[in-house]
Amino acid sequence: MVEINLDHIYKKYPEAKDYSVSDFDLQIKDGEFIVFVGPSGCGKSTTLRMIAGLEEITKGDFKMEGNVMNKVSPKDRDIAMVFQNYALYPHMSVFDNMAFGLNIRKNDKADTKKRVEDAAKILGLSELLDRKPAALSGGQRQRVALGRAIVRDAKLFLLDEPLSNLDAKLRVQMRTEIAQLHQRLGRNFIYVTHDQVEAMTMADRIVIMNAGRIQQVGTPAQLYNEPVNKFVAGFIGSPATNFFDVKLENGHVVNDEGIDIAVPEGQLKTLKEKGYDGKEITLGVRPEDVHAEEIALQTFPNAKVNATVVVSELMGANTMLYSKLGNIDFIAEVNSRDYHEPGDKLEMAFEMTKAHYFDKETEETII
Amino acid sequence: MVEINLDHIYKKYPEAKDYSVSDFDLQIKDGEFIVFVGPSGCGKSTTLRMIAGLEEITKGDFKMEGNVMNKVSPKDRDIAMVFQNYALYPHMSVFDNMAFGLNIRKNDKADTKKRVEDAAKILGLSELLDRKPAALSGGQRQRVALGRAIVRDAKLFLLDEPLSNLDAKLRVQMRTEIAQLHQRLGRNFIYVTHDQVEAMTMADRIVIMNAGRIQQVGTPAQLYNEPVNKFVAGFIGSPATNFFDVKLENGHVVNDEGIDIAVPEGQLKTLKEKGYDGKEITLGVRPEDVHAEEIALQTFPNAKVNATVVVSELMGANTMLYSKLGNIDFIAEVNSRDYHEPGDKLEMAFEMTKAHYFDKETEETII
Amino acid sequence: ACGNGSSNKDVKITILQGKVESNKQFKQIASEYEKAHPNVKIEVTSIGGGTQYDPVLKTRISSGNAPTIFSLDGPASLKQFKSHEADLSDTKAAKAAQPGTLDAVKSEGKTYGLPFNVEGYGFVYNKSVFKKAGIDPKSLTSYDKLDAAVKKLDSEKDKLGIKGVFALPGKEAWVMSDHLLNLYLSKEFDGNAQKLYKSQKMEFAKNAEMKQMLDLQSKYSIKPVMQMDYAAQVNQNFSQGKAAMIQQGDWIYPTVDQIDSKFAQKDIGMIPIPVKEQEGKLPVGTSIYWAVNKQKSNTEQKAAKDFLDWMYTSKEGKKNVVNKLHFVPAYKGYEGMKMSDPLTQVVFDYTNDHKTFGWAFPGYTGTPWDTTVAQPNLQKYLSGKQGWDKTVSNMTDGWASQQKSAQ
Amino acid sequence: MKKRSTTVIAIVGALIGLLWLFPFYMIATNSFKTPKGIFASVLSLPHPATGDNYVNSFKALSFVGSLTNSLIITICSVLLIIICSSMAAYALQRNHSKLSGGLLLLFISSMLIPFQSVMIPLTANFGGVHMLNMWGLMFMYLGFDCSLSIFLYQGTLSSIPLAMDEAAEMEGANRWQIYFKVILPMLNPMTVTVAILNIIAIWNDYLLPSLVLPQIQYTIPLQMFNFFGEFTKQWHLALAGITLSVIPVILFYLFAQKWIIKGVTDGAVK
Amino acid sequence: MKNRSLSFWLFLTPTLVALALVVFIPMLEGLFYSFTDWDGLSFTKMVGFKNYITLLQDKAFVNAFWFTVAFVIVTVILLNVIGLGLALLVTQKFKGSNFLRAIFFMPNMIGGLILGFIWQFIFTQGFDALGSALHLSWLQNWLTNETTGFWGLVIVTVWQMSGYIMIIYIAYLQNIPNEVIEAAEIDGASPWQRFTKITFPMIAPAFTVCMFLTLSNGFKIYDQNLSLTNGGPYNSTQMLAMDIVNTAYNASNFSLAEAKAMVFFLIVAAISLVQVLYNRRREVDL
Ligand SMILES: Nc1ncnc2c1ncn2[C@@H]1O[C@H](COP(=O)(O)OP(=O)(O)OP(=O)(O)O)[C@@H](O)[C@H]1O
Ligand SMILES: Nc1ncnc2c1ncn2[C@@H]1O[C@H](COP(=O)(O)OP(=O)(O)OP(=O)(O)O)[C@@H](O)[C@H]1O
Ligand SMILES: [Mg+2]
Ligand SMILES: [Mg+2]
Repeated sequence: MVEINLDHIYKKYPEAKDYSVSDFDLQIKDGEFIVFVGPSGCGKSTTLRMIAGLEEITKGDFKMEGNVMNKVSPKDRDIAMVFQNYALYPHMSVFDNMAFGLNIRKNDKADTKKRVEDAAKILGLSELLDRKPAALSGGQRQRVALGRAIVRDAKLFLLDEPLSNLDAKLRVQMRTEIAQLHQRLGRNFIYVTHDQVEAMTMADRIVIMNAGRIQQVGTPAQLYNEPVNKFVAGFIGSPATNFFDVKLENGHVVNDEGIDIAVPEGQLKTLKEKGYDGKEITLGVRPEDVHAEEIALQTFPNAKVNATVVVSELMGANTMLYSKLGNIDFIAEVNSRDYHEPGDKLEMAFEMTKAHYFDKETEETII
Repeated sequence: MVEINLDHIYKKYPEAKDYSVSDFDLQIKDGEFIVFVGPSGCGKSTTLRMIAGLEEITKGDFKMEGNVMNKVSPKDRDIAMVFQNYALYPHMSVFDNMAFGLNIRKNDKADTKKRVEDAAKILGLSELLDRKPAALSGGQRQRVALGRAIVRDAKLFLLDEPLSNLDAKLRVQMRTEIAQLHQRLGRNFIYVTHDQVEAMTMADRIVIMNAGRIQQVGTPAQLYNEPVNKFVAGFIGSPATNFFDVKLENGHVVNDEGIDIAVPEGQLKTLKEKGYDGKEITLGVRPEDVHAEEIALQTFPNAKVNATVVVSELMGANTMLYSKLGNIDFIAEVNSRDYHEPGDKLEMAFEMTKAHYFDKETEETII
Repeated sequence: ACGNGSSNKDVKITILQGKVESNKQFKQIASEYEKAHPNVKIEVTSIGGGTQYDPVLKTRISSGNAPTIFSLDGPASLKQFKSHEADLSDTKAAKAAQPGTLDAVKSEGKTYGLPFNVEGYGFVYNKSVFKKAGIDPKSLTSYDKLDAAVKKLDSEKDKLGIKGVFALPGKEAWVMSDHLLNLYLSKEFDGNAQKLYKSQKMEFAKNAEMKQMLDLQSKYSIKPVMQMDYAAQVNQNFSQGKAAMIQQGDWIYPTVDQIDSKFAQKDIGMIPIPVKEQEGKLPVGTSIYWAVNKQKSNTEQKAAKDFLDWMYTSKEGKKNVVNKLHFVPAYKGYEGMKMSDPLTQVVFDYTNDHKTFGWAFPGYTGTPWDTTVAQPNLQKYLSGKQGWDKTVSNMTDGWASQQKSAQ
Repeated sequence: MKKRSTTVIAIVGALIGLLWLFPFYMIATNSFKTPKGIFASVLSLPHPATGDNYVNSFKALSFVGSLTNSLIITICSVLLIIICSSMAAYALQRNHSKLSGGLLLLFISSMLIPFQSVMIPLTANFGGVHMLNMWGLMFMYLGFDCSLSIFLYQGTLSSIPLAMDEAAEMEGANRWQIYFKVILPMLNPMTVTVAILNIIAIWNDYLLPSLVLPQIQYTIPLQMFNFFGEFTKQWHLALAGITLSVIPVILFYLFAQKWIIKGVTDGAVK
Repeated sequence: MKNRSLSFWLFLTPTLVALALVVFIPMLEGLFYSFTDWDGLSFTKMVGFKNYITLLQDKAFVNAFWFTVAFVIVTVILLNVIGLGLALLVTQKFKGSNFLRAIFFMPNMIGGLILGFIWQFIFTQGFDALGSALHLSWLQNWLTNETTGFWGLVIVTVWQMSGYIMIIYIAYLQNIPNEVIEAAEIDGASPWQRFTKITFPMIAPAFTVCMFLTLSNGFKIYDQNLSLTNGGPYNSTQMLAMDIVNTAYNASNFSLAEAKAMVFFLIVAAISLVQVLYNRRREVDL
């Protein structure tokens, strides 16, 4: 149960030209479940590895319970970690891989056995305890890597995409197990994932990174509803937010591709106050806020556009309509009952109360 | 452009007790895009590796264009492959990794350069062409592995979870690129994924496997709408289908946990014809077919249950309600507008026309 | 004198020899000969250092790369290479050889080897030490006189600036097993190695005398004797004036010269080791011989013999033997020549005065007895591991059993 | 804390290093002494110091010629050994059969045969086909030294993932290409090690070349042994000669050492 | 690679041919000669097992055998411990580690014969001086008896060969994937635990090789034996190889020497190969 401070941390690899992590500043509270998200190569693993003590911190301090830990060796940090590339011990059986950390700590043999077997059951590895990693499937290896961490009771758990190679069903199951583990132990968890569902459902707070810098830190709902900039808005939610370059004119946002939509009162006021009247801005609308049902068209009569469906993807309850508005591509996520064929031309309505506006230069959120 | 036959293929690893793949029988048509799905460890990679010629086929024949290929060495099969574990050449730069296959084939240098650079652009690796794999992030490595395959023009492409370590946005992008590549080249693709969206959107046909055996082969819609057994129904769709053990009595399915729902006419007739009247059966209802909106409750008055919300997960447009019906857990995916707090007790309605019924013993689909 | 009869045809002869020290000189002599005889090419190869010569010769022979002229060291190797040894009886050199020098290489009336040279050994002493102590080395003609002198030298060690009277190289077993032992065996076999080699029995009657001499050297030697090797004895101790005398032969001259040439030229001499009934006589003998390969073509053999004749009997050749090779000649016709250094001069003088006796020990060098019986037993005695009687009986019994099994 | 432990390690290392260096101190200092100086006191510093030994030794060794011979023989033999034995090791390691296990044992057991017991038949056979020269010698080195190299390579190959072969094979590379372009480069650290071990063995070898080489192809050690007569060992020249001849090897070693690096397979597989 | 495939054999051909021509055929000839009265040049008759019977009764051979066995046991242990220790030392990150690596290896760059001479001086003069300065009598009179001769040989061998063993260990140590070490650090393993549980098992092939090398070289050692003690005093430090060589050269009994060599080969091969087979079982493929 520790408080963790990352004070303006920088990392530059000797081989790299640029900083891989810059000015990373984060306070983690006792027992918090933090999720790192961000595009591939943005510095998530690097940050995790610095916390673990596997990479040297180029600049800045990493503190646990107020003590600077930069020079403390990994083994003394009491951290459990799932490596992105597993890093299993090739010469040990699955059992020994998972038991290693406990054996090192001279944990009672019987207890170790029990813990490993319990974990193996959860992970569906009970049959495979005697195998060497080389004789496992990709997902099985990943589960061993995960098992190695969850049998331990460390101060801090670092999990680097621990479920990426598992099937959906198992992933949901594991998600629950990890959440329960977190609750039971009350330790700090830092979790890296590319799966938005995982991020949204597991995180107390999400840290969203881009190109080595933190973009926003907040609860899932905050990130979803109040993205601080276009990057966050575009990253959170899948499919991504649709962006339209528009001009604010006469209380409408308009462009040459066919958008001419009334801006709701409250938003308009803010935009005008901030001096965007008559200026170019970026409008962001999430696919799930684009509607095609009759009832929605009626509800939002001032926010209609004429679109052409290019591809239509049935995804169970919902259908993705990959559509075109003039020359702009955008996506609408509609109820599958509203099925539309590719080529269909139809009216769609934007739910403008949920829309966001971004400065075109700085890409910061205006509203 | 080839036709591929997998004739009752079996695989047993020397170290393993059981067959890892059993009786795998599949005909792939010219230019088809096949997706393999199935739980971790079910034999997807093994099958791929047998097709590639990297694992010996224990029993059965693998044919391309009618010729048995079992003994043909991998290099003569003209197959491009993305390995699940990447298998990058650690001593070569990213560029050389991607150019290797072309250089081996004595492809024109200039053309190779162009192809690699094009691929790198698509993959967002242009800046990293001089790096060695060790200095890349996990996702970047995976993109190199993918790049190595897509620069080539092979008869058959095997892609083993090529996007698992990429962020959602990039994944969507890559998906499109792969689909376009498939269209452009018209080659056969076999694609392994755990991502249901990928499977649903990319596949001409999906092969769903479990424990080394094919469960069902069909188009995405077939698998979704007409699963042949409980496994398929439970596997396709995320979250998974909810299953309820019930008894068919007086045209209703009932159980002790509070289910008492009328079976629609057509279904009832079939069930009775097949002799399930008064028998125990399994009812399967997808989360997206569980509704909580007023209008739905009105539409399906005979299919209502009283549930308690345990956890409620906001996921953008929809919300998952992890709920309890008596002692049975189930999930409902409802519109986010119908938000419910954990602890709320409410009525929900099952859209029975979309429900499935399974034999309790064989787990085969009845309807 | 020059080779004839083959002057119209080019011929190449190869020489393989085991005296590395003289490698350079032989090459010079060979090229001198080539100049005078343009149709003859000579290639000299020398084997030495850490490798034994015999196996190299054997491999050269068995790989079809046999030399025309090769060196031999005594009856044992004479026997081994029998099939390759041409009869040299009719060479000028053989005819000119000093009496006795061919004994070891004669069999069935034929001569198979020509001696390189003769060598002699005794006590090589430090003139100035003896002078300072007031002892005339020439007077040490009996064991008792030697014993008294040694005790005197020992008592004045510090004054004389020496660390010990002797420097006995216990590590170099051959100093005992070959040279020292020879003093007390030679008579038994008339100084004839061939005779020893063929003898079934070894009496070793004078062993008590040998013990006396060995004990004396050991007792008054720089210590520890078992650690001392040739370099320690000659280079480190004697040449640096730390020992009054050492049991060695004229061959150490180049070594001493290399360390301190002034000392070598001015300050060293050699006296015979006093042995009863042989007082005043120096053991002189030959340790190495030339042989000509009879499996080579006649022309090549002829050219080889011509070269050897030229080397030992021509005027230029003789000069080289004495001045370049620093050999004490084993041949007649060198009378009146001056040897190049004081030690060889001593040997030459004794030879000319016929105050010598022969070497019997080449009769057992090259037999297993030398390395597996004589040397270890003497070393055991020297280091106090074994009594003298046992040592002697081991040696004589060992000889008998070896000779028996060799039949 | 980490700082301190590395300092301790460095000091311990330096102390052991001194112990290791002491004999070299003796070689180096004595090579500058006169013959008398050497035996007066081997342990002291040269007094007076002289460079003559080097000049004389350089001449006596015919240094330029014998260095050239040594270089040709060593480099060619080592290249031959590296290529052939890494190939063989690759074949053996990637084939899991009784046969390859047996072959490996055959190679390994050949290392146990005392050289002296094959020496005469060997030279006789090679002499019979007129191969007692540099080229024959190189081939003999291949025969004698390939086993150790195979053994060394074989152990390292197991840490190069099979996935590397598979990936290259999928891209259409044949065995030779896989070996040469993918596997061999990843063996670099071991190749350097094998090269070092073989170079020093061949560079210093005396017995075999003395049996095989004709005089014009004499190597440095062969020339060097002219300094070692039965009685007169010319240590002053020998020590200078050793110093001269060891310099190329040390230079090579220092240069090659850089290639023995960590993590050649990092980033290859997940 | 399938062993039925052409490439398998192509890859093996050069070394197999060389091995056969250079080692095995001559050895078989040697084996044949051991049943004759060969003198290195020719033989006159077959003698059956006479040479083998002789060698069993040859005390020198038996002595040499036990002396060698003792030597091998001591050096195998010391060389592997020190060699691995040095390897671990110089693979640490500190200034000068590369330099040290070179120093530890340097003894190998000089042939065994010359080193023998250098070490003689150290034993006879250096040790003596040190012994009298420190009043340690055991430092004096080295190489004058069997015990000091034995340890003298051990010291020289260890001093020379541990650098050799070291660089083999280094080569393998460098091959351990970083990530595995990192994982162990995270699991809380101390440096010693990392060594015993991860590093050492993962360099098992190196251990196999080094055990084999030290074992076989210990049995075959000759140069150091020749130059340091030359088997003396009184042949007490004569080892197997030297006994064989002396039998052949000094005693000119080549056929007996060949017989000894064959027996020697069988004994050493049995020990070493058992060792290799045993160790190989512990190795894993990654
Ligand atoms: N070399 C091997 N030896 C023994 N068993 C193996 C070996 N490789 C894989 N298996 C087993 O074969 C089964 C199928 O493995 P495979 O790699 O094909 O699974 P997969 O479907 O690709 O799984 P994943 O999604 O986890 O990658 C697994 O149960 C695995 O444990
Ligand atoms: N050893 C290295 N040397 C140089 N650059 C590196 C090294 N490791 C990573 N990088 C670079 O640092 C950046 C951040 O890498 P990191 O592994 O932290 O990314 P990530 O966020 O984990 O990405 P992914 O989701 O793909 O795993 C990347 O651009 C990568 O190329
Ligand atoms: Mg990462
Ligand atoms: Mg797989």
